[in-house]
Amino acid sequence: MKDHNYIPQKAKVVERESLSPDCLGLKIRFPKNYQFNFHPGQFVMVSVPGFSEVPIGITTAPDKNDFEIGVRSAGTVTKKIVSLMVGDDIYINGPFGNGFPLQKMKGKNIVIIAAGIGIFPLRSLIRYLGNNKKIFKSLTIFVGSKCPESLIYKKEYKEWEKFAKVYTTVDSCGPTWDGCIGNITTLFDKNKINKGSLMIACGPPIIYKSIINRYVGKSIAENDLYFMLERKMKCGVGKCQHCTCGELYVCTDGPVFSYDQIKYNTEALS
Amino acid sequence: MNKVKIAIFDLTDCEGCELQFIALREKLLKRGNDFEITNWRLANEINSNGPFDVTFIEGSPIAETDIETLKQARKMSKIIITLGACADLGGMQSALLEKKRERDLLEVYGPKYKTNSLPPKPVSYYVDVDLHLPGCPVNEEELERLLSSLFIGKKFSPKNHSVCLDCKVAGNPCLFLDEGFCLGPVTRGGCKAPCPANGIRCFGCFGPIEAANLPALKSAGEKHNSVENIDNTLSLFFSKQDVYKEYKISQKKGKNVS
Amino acid sequence: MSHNTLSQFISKIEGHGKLKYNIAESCVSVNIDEGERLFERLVIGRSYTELAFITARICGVCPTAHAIAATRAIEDAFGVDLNDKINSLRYAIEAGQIIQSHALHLFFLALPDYIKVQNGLELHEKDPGLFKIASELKSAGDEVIKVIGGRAIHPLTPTVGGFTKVPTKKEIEKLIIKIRSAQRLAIETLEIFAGLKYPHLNKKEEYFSLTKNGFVDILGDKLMSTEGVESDVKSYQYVIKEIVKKNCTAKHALHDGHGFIVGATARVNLMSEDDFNPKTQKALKMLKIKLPITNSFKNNLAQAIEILHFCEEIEKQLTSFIWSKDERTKVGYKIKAGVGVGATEAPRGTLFHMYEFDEKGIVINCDIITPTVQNLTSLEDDANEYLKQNKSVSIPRRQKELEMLIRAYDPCITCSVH
Amino acid sequence: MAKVIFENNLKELALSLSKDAKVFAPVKTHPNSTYSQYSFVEFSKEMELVIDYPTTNLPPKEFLLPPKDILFTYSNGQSQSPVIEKKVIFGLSYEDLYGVEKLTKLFSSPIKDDHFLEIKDSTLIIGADHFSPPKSLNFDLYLQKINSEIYVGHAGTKKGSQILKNSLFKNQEIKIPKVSKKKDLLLSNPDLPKIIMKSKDHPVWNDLAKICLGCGICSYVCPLCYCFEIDDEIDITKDDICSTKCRTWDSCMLNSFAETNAGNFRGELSERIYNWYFHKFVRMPKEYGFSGCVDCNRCVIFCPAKINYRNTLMRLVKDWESKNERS
Ligand SMILES: Cc1cc2nc3c(=O)[nH]c(=O)nc-3n(C[C@H](O)[C@H](O)[C@H](O)COP(=O)(O)OP(=O)(O)OC[C@H]3O[C@@H](n4cnc5c(N)ncnc54)[C@H](O)[C@@H]3O)c2cc1C
Ligand code: SF4
Ligand code: SF4
Ligand code: SF4
Repeated sequence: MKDHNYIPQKAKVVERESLSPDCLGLKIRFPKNYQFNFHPGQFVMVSVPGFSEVPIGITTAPDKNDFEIGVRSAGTVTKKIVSLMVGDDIYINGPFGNGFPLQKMKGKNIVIIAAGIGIFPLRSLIRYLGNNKKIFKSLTIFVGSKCPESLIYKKEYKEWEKFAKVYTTVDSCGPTWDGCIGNITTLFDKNKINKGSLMIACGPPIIYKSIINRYVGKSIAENDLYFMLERKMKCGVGKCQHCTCGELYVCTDGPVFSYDQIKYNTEALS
Repeated sequence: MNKVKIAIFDLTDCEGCELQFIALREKLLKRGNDFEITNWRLANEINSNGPFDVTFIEGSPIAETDIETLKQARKMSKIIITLGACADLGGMQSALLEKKRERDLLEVYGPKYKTNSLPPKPVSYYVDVDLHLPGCPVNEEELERLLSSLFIGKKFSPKNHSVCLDCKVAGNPCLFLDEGFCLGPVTRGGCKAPCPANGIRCFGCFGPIEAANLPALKSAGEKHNSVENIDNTLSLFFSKQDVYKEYKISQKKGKNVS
Repeated sequence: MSHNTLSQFISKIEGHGKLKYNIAESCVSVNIDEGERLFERLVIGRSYTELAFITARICGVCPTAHAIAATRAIEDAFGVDLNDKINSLRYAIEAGQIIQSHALHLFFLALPDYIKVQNGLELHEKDPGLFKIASELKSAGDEVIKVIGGRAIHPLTPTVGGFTKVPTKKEIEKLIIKIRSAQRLAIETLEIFAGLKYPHLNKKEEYFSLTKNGFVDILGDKLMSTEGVESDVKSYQYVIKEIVKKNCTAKHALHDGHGFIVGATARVNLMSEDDFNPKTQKALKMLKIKLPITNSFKNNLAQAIEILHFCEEIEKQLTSFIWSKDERTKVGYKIKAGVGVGATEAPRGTLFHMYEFDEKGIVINCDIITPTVQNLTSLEDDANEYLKQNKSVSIPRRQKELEMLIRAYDPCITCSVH
Repeated sequence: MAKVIFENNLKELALSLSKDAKVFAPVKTHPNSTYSQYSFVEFSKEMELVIDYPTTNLPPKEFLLPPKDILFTYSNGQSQSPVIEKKVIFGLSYEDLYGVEKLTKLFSSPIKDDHFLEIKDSTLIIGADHFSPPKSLNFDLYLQKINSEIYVGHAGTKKGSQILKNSLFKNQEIKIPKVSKKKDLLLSNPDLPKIIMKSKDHPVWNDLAKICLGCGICSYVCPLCYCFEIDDEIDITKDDICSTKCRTWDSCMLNSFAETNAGNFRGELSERIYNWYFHKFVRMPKEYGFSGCVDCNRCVIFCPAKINYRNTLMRLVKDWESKNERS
């Protein structure tokens, strides 16, 4: 039983899969009668007893009893999470955050930009759109990564290509890579996008700057451009203050923000 | 499960920090199945030459044998943890100016004396350090936190707040206000503020907090203290720290300007 | 780098020393391998207010002794008179220091040799009862320092003119109860150490201790020896001379060109039977312990005697602290230029601090002589004497017993190189 | 008819309440200190109550949002929330009462913090000051000081009226004066949020960053600073993982506060100082409709650099006004 909002729900790791040298995918299942509903783009607070909690995006669409997460080993807690085995307990609190603007996607050309582990939460959206192909007009996915080995979910590109155009690029590579080389902006140069598209990006803040320079005021409207922000978080419910950007809380107002929401917010896009 | 093999080496220092292990004795005995101390000169009759899973280094490397021990310990250990201010910061002894060491030795030992030692440095000057446990001496509870983290494989990090949090929570009167100076505001906390609790100002033994603002400390302290006294106190534990060196440089520049 | 770099030093003593035993010539020496921290230089140019804090860190085993010696030296220089209340509390914390250090040494460093265990952990496994005595006695010593000094290692409260903070009456009363129950453990400890079989060694030595009005006193003002030397603490430099030895970072102290002994044995030997506290007297009689002690191995026995004696003493001093009429626990003073000498009986013997101050209380000169420096000469002499007197003992046994002898001295090499 | 209690009976009142709960009351704990003489401590009979405290070391949030608070414990695969003990905070000043009121609101919406509210619900709030009782009735009981001897009791809740039945309160005909706190023109300036919002580039932040030590004291002593850290503590003596989820005080003045993989979002002290003001005077007003300051003056008293937020605000307001006049 959950008796106050900081007590997480116990769940189990039912599958685990290495996604890249330092990333792991986990499938998580709650006990039978536990209700867990979420929107694509929301995140959960994940904890293991003895270790603290960390915010982690959900990577699947809300269509099954289980859900998946992808975790990069970055520090204390994430290192522990990636060491979990099938059958281990894992503790989940949430879901938290606003999620993607699904309503606005109706009939639109959608562009998804994922750099590095930014693909984790966006995969939830891709899968959702894959399940609901009728609602949007077209889907373009730009994926960038350091090297071919750290291109996460590449196995699924085939599946995605059934309903989307997928373009990938890597910063550097060995001889076996025959795709595009260069950072993610290289893809912007090579592939024209439709004017009036809805664009959603997740990755390190630096790419947001190039996206703004490139598209705002040209092909994308300010309120059609969405960024996911990443901040330190301790509570997930708008109390601890770690995730604030000016007036906004990444945990409750975000993590998905439209550009016009944050363009004057000096802390959001710093 | 294999027992974690722990080694504890003391270089040149007062050996106070390692006594904190003895202070934890009953608690540690409960975990007898999880670890064994295979090298501890102070407490073991027979000591292994390694390899070790976790090695604590106490003291600052000064004597030739200290540096030997240190390098050999690094080779034989998976994790090196500095135990206390001497290992972590170079200790108070490192406050003496290196270029005056020869003269200092002459003053104490006379002209015929030859030394085999080098000026005191933090351990990290010679070898890579994986974790730091600050303090002079290390705080018992923090050592306990470190060990319990170690046993479950959680990364330990020292506290990030200033001593003032510990101090306020303990309900101590603030000595910065009452007596005009204290290093608490720029010193890493976790110690539980025993010094202010007992009426003496913080000497900074946990080392500087991240982004310690020493010039601001100086201007706040200057009203009731000579800059010389402030510098003296700061030098005790901070002398080998980058913030302190930067502060000294900015001081010099400031003087030249005025 | 040799493979045994990590186990080259004599184990279970404070600090780094190597035993050099030349079997062919049947002689030994102790090499000291401790880096010079140069505390005597570190304090130069610093304010007197920092001295107790800094010098305590010379030694983590007897920091209280250093803090008190430094404080007494400053008080000597400034001409500060303390009241009885302050003196009682000082006495109690210094005695607590002796108990804390002796208990650590006796049970965790020395005793394992006699009962053939490797370390404290094994002691716990093989003889939990004994371990419990050790643990409780140690924690009684810790508690005295914690309650009076603010924490168990590197105490905080001793300051020029008294204490920055004193415990409440309630806290003292609790401490008295704890120290009273420690007395029972101290008696058991004394029984254990009176019953040990010590290796053979018999050598006449000169023993020194601090005294006051002719009695051994850990906060005394006169130096006295078993050979009739008597001198004011202030002129310690005429009685005790430090020499520098080649390749040795610790100095050696001599009196009149020869070695001498300070510490538990010295204090006990300078006391007459009725100088001991009642329970100690009774125990000495009951256990038929003969004084003076002339076998340096039996320094451990002397330490055990002292634990009991000082447990009683602490109770006495704390009681008089509570009942004393004086109000102040810190007296005022004026900073003065001049020289001050402060001494105290540290666990291992007489500890001297000397400072010279300018008119602002800034240190311009400093000299510190630690107990181990005073014992080093005798330690080596004793070791060689042991070899002479124990020719029939097997070589490995001799090697082992030599280490035990060194341990019996409880040298603090850490202190000796400061 | 008013319920009246004499000043020399207040101590007895506090002690009578301590029968069923821990009573925390202001006491002169450090008479020799110039700045930090008073603290709220667990009250017992050998202590002297100081009902007119000028200020205390820590604000009453120390009991509602304790510096280290156990959210729940975990052992043998089970989570368990702690038993919350009953408390009384006795003798809160007018400002501190408002501090408690605002803090409670902060933890009540938009998302409820169940744990905080549980603590608040098991705490009895008893105010004492010479002003007329706050209109919001943010107390269980309020003791209005009429003169140096007499206090009149006002109940804010049922629990409060229960206490008024104590025989220490006498029924007495008495004229209760209307005393209201003077309006704080600086803090109630309606433009304040806007002014601060638009002042990120004002030189004041860099000026402050030159003298601020970044110690965080101003957060710890503020009745309305509530940012926190959460971590698990582990019990070393247990083989099985037995952990305690602890909430501890944090401060946005500390360098690591907004540090992430992607960099430190407030890596400059000037940015952190700006955020401190921004939270109190922009974010909080926007979120809750009130400012994050009740003018208790603690951050001014206890700042080692003697930084006074009022001077900062006044400078900003002045510069804003003169800029607007010009344009
Ligand atoms: C809304 C949201 C969704 C996220 N989704 C995912 C995800 O799907 N997969 C994934 O692998 N990671 C995700 N992260 C990042 C993840 O939360 C951090 O990597 C994690 O908190 C680091 O914690 P730690 O204990 O492992 O590292 P620590 O040992 O605490 O620190 C290691 C490093 O991580 C930084 N850090 C601490 N907290 C955060 C944080 N919240 N965000 C970023 N850096 C941080 C520290 O400053 C330090 O540099 C997400 C973060 C947010 C805010
Ligand atoms: S006494 Fe020192 S540590 Fe304590 S609050 Fe004041 S400045 Fe900080
Ligand atoms: S209390 Fe003062 S010095 Fe400390 S962080 Fe706050 S403003 Fe800066
Ligand atoms: S005066 Fe300072 S401490 Fe008090 S409420 Fe206002 S901001 Fe907080």
